[in-house]
Amino acid sequence: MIKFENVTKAYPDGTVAVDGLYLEAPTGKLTILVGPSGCGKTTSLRMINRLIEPTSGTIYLDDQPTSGMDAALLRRRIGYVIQHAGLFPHRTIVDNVATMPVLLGESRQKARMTALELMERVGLPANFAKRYPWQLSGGQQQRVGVARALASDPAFMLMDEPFSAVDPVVRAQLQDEFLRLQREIGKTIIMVTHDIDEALKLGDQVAVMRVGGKLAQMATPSELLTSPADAFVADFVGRDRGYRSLGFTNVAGTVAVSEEAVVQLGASAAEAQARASGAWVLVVDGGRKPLGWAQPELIGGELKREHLNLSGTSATSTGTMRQLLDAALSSPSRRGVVVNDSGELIGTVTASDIVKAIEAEPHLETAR
Amino acid sequence: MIKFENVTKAYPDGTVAVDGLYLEAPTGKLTILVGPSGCGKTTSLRMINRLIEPTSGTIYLDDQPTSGMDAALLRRRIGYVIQHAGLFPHRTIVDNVATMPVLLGESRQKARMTALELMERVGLPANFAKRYPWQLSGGQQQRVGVARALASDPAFMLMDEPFSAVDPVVRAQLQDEFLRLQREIGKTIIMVTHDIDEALKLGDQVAVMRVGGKLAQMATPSELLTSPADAFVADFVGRDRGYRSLGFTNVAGTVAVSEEAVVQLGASAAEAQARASGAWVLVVDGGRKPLGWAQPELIGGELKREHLNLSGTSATSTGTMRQLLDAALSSPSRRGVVVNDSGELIGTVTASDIVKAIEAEPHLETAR
Amino acid sequence: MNIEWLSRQFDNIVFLLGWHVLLAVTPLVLGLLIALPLGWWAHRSRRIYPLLVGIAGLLYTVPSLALFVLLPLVLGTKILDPLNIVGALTIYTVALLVRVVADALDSVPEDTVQAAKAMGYRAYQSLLKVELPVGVPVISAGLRVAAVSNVSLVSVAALLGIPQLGSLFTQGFQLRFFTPIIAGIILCVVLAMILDGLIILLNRWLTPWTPKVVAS
Amino acid sequence: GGDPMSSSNTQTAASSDSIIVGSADFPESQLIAKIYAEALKSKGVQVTEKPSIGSREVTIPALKDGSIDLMPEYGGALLQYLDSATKAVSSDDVAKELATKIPSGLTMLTASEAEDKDVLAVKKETADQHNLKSISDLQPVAKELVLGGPPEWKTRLNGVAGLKSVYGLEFKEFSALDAGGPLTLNALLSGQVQVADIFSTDPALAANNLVALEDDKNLFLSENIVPVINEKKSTATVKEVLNKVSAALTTEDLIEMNGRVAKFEDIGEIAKDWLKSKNLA
Amino acid sequence: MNYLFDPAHWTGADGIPNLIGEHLVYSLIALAIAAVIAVPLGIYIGVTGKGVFMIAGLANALRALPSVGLLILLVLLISPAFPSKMGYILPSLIVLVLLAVPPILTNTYAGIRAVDAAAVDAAKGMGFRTMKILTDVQLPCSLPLMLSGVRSALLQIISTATIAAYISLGGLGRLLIDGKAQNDYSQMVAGAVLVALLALFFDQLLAFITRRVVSPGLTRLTVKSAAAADTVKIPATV
Ligand SMILES: Nc1ncnc2c1ncn2[C@@H]1O[C@H](COP(=O)(O)OP(=O)(O)OP(=O)(O)O)[C@@H](O)[C@H]1O
Ligand SMILES: Nc1ncnc2c1ncn2[C@@H]1O[C@H](COP(=O)(O)OP(=O)(O)OP(=O)(O)O)[C@@H](O)[C@H]1O
Ligand SMILES: [Mg+2]
Ligand SMILES: [Mg+2]
Repeated sequence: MIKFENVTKAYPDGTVAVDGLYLEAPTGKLTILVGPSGCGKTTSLRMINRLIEPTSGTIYLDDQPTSGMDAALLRRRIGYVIQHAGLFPHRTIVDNVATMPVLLGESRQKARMTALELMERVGLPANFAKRYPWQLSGGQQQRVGVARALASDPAFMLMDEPFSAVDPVVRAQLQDEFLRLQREIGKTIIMVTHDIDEALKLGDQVAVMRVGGKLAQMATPSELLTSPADAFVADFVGRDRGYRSLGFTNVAGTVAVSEEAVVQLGASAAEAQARASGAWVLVVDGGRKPLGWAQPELIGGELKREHLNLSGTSATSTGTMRQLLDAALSSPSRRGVVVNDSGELIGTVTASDIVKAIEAEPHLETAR
Repeated sequence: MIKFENVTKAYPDGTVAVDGLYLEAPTGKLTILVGPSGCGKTTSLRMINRLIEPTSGTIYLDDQPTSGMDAALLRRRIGYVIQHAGLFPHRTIVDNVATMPVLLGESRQKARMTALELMERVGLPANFAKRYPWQLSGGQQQRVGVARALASDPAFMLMDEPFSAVDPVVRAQLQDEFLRLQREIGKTIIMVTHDIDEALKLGDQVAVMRVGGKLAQMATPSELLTSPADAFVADFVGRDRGYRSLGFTNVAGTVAVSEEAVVQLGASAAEAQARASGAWVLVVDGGRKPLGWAQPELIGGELKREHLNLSGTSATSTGTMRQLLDAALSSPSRRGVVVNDSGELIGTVTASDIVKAIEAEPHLETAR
Repeated sequence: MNIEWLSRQFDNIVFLLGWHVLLAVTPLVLGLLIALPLGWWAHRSRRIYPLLVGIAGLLYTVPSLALFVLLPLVLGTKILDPLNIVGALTIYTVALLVRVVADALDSVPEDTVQAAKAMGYRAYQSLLKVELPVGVPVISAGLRVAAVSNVSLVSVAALLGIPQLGSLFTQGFQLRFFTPIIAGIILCVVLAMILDGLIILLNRWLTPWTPKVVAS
Repeated sequence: GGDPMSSSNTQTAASSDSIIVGSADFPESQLIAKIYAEALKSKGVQVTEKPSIGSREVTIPALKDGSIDLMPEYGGALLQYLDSATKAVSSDDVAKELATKIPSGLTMLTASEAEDKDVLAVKKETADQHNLKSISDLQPVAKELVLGGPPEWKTRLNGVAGLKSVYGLEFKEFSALDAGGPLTLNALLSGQVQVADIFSTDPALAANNLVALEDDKNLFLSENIVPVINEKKSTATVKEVLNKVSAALTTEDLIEMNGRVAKFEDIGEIAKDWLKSKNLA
Repeated sequence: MNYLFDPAHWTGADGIPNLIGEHLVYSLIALAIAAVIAVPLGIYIGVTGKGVFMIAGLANALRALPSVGLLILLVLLISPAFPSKMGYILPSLIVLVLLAVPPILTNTYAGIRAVDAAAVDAAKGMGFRTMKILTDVQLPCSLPLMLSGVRSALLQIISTATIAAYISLGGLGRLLIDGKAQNDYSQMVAGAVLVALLALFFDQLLAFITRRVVSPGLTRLTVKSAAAADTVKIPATV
């Protein structure tokens, strides 16, 4: 557990970066600090491992005040990942990852073994081991940064915008991998970002800070969406919060899935017409995996790939309401495709049914 | 109009960056080139003003092949905005903006006057005029870049990831300003981005390119969402395409708005209870602007600010289905707040009603 | 060129070359050793930096001959002592490298330094294991300049009668004889290029991690 | 502190079984030093050579601090170095005065008759044109002529000052060149200066058809060649060898040997040849 | 130091003002020649990227040339052909020019290279022609580095111009050479101090000029890039 108790940081030039912060990051959970640029996120994070010393107040690590500890020893207990990875340019990837174990006195050889395992864990091929940082893309460097912070198996991790240096696609990928990893390792993590999407996606709990270094709200992602503390938080969380909050509701049998008649590619127009309900028929492959929707009346001869409309997304029966609703809204037939975890068709649902299920569920109001 | 006719670019090292591209950017419209990194967007753009010469094929500017033109003169007809603004570090902001008019022979003084106007237009305060580029933030520099490209009032504009250097918040702001501006000035613009959100938000039409320099699809944003040409485009457009495509459907009277009883702050619990429909009552201010929802049963004494739930977004009656649905989904009462353009309450709608309206509308299928 | 004279003087030239190498390389090594802590100091303190760099700049403008003559006063050495040359060139080398070392340490990306600190490196560990190794390319670039100019400067000591390749210049001058002068110049340049090359190799060996780019 | 060029750094004596022979940074000094060295070697004395160590500002402190033990010197020049106000001119006066002025710890052996002194030289054409034979003859034309000499002449009695006070000569200009070296010769030959300080043993005098003007009022000191040695190294053998060399050496020998040096012959060979011819080795 | 305070030393052909004057004439002429050679060459290499390898090698080789040796060689080669002081002035100038070319050349080249590629691209995109890009963008932007090259070149020239005295020319080197010949130590110190002061003065002067002519938009960049570029000075060679 990491705890801030009335922590304030005023820089020598008078800027108050953090102002009377109380915050608790529970053990084994991922706590996210989010807020507009300059609100004191980085400052807060760096006070934990004492790269910055607080002006007043106390920070506790597992109930021990950090102020009395030897700074270097304290830091060795805490993994730290920074924005641009901050790799050592003069060391190979494997040696970068092995840094902490070696510093802690492990033999170089053993440390390298650990490092190689960790590299695999964060999705870096083993043949990267002997490369140098400049030979890696931004996203790959980020992974090395994460692996390096994990190498000493620290109980705590601090991450400062760890995925910001990469483009949106790679970023989403890194986030997914990281979530999977955290599920395995369950560290006590504080992560900084200024991207609310990232915060909502990753955080067990999210602390929203406002400029001036004050905490605006501390809540779980879904609480943040359904009960923003004030207009600043509501605004910061964004316009789509209704839709987004659906991302925290599981489908789990709340919506009845109807059977859907299907055809396969190569079917005749007549066959398709016969199976169609309304203007559209669902096309699946041999393994009952949905391929797309087709309009039988437009098929001349047999059903081919070019007849498919691909706009529909699909939802899994174990997924979220958000996916389900999108499947329905995006489907040209207005019937959303539901598949099981292996991607095989279960059936379809309509947006109306989904909305009914949503409306039936009480709004989650948190006591404040 | 800018037209690509079978344009191919192979770099000396053999990389084919653009492959047989046909593309037409209509006069007065904003055409967006989007695609994964390395798909040849920048190359295509730079072939238009001949910073790169095509290997084969012809590019037309208002039906005249560019190949026969004097390159420098051609470029002076086309505004060009590049990723990191590319400002002249040794010139003040106003002189940066005045560059083109001066180059075209205008007097320095007159050019500066124009420049000052343009700065205002892109939202730069006049006291920035005498500053140098390094004294501006990334987002401000971007604006200067846009102003500079506009200064000679060119009929054509090329923009290469003009908003990529700034954080998401400022970026959204720049995009909004830019949209407003383009509505005023109606230039023929080709803009490059690799952000599909930006493309969908800004483009009159969007050209999706795939790696290898081929055009995957050219369509309006809503077509792209509802009829992606193939799995690559569907994937690139993203998971939320059902919900997003609602952003292109106007509310415009399709959904019936019900009256909603309201209370004001300071009302008694009893009064609130009386007006409430279900567990929630809508609270407005003196000008009938919605403030939030409250649960009368939780009010002890009179209705105060702290009783408000702020999670609900609001939609305008002239807005999009996306806003409307989100208003309903995010509302704790499950009734979405609809306001007029001045923010005054019109009434509420339920998600069910909205979905019914959506389902009633035929899916937009484009002929291919 | 009088080849016959050259072959006759071969032993002598080798002897002079040996001294030249010694007089040029010793100050280089000493200078580097002294400049490292000074440069680190300048890097650490923004107040010291202009002071040290300013003093260094001033030292350059003192003509080397004057410095050669001045040094016995300070060092208490004999006037013919090669130590004077070593001392003077060490001063020049230090003056040149203080700034280079400071700039080299400055050139280490802030992220890297912060990462080291955050991982629990103590200040000296960070300096020795991270900052200095990463600063090697900049230091070696400065070292190259120092090496090359030292070779050229040593020859000035000929005017003081300290044997090295510069002796060939005075000798040739007295006799109006081109062979020793040209031989001396060529040997100086070749020696400088060899030292330069050695530093490049050393740099490569120490920095296998840098992208291979055109050196300039 | 103080002035390192007049420093009297006390110096631990070098090992007494070996003698370090130094020389100034011009060929003649190196040649004579070589002769000393070869002669000593042939008598079994251990010799280390440190040739070409520079001008007197360096060599005298070097002698004093023990960096070197033995140097060929020129009587007049050395005396002037030690006492810039000296009035001595003749060989005897110079020798006598030197003996009293020589720094403690150093001693002079017998001076040779061979001499290499400053002469004012002019080109043959100049001499013919103005009918010049002696320095006094310069009197009527000095104002049109440029004098070239070593930088120290600017202030020295036996330079510009003496030429004025003794001969009443005021030249158009004085150009600071080098001590009878290539600069001076070049300047004289190319016409930058018309009168120049050249050394009497310089073969260039003859080779370039220069006229050495007679020092009719004895301005320039006699410059007999004399070994200067560290007292501690001045053993009987050493003294005997060097005195024999000094006795055998003549001005003509010097001119002839300098001629060979100018043809880039090896100084060692020249020295050995001379010693052989005088039966000294 | 006494030497400096003797009024006798401040007048006449050998007076200190005269010596300073001569010193400056040699220095400035050499600098001008070096600039005329190095600036266009540096621009050419910087703009075209041609001969980058050559420049690195050449600059280093020039640095390695021992100026004393070179001066002697050139005097012996050149002076017989000139019946005047030219025979000495020319070799001195050549040596000084060779000394000054590398810093100006490498800095000009590096300055041009360091110009923000995006700015050049933008200029091209706006329809600037090649010459206009050079004069309006590349040159002004590379000015700080170029001037810092000129600055270190001038420093080197000033302190090395003392060697002209070795071959009988004037300048402050006379005090060093004459002081040595006349066994006058205070004269040598005076020479050394004057040379240092002169260099210091010009260093400040050029710093001042730099501040005046370089756009304030670039000055913030200068601090770092000037340090990063190869502007290291080389001590004088006499
Ligand atoms: N060393 C410093 N001296 C003075 N003020 C500082 C210093 N470092 C940061 N600040 C100021 O403190 C405030 C908080 O900075 P901090 O870096 O913690 O913000 P942040 O939330 O991490 O912002 P960002 O999202 O831009 O990274 C800012 O106003 C910043 O300008
Ligand atoms: N000068 C060049 N020489 C060789 N190949 C090049 C050159 N410039 C670009 N390329 C290659 O051409 C392809 C297209 O490059 P381009 O810059 O047009 O991509 P892009 O779509 O703009 O990518 P990004 O989104 O990363 O900016 C890439 O594979 C790139 O590596
Ligand atoms: Mg931060
Ligand atoms: Mg691009």
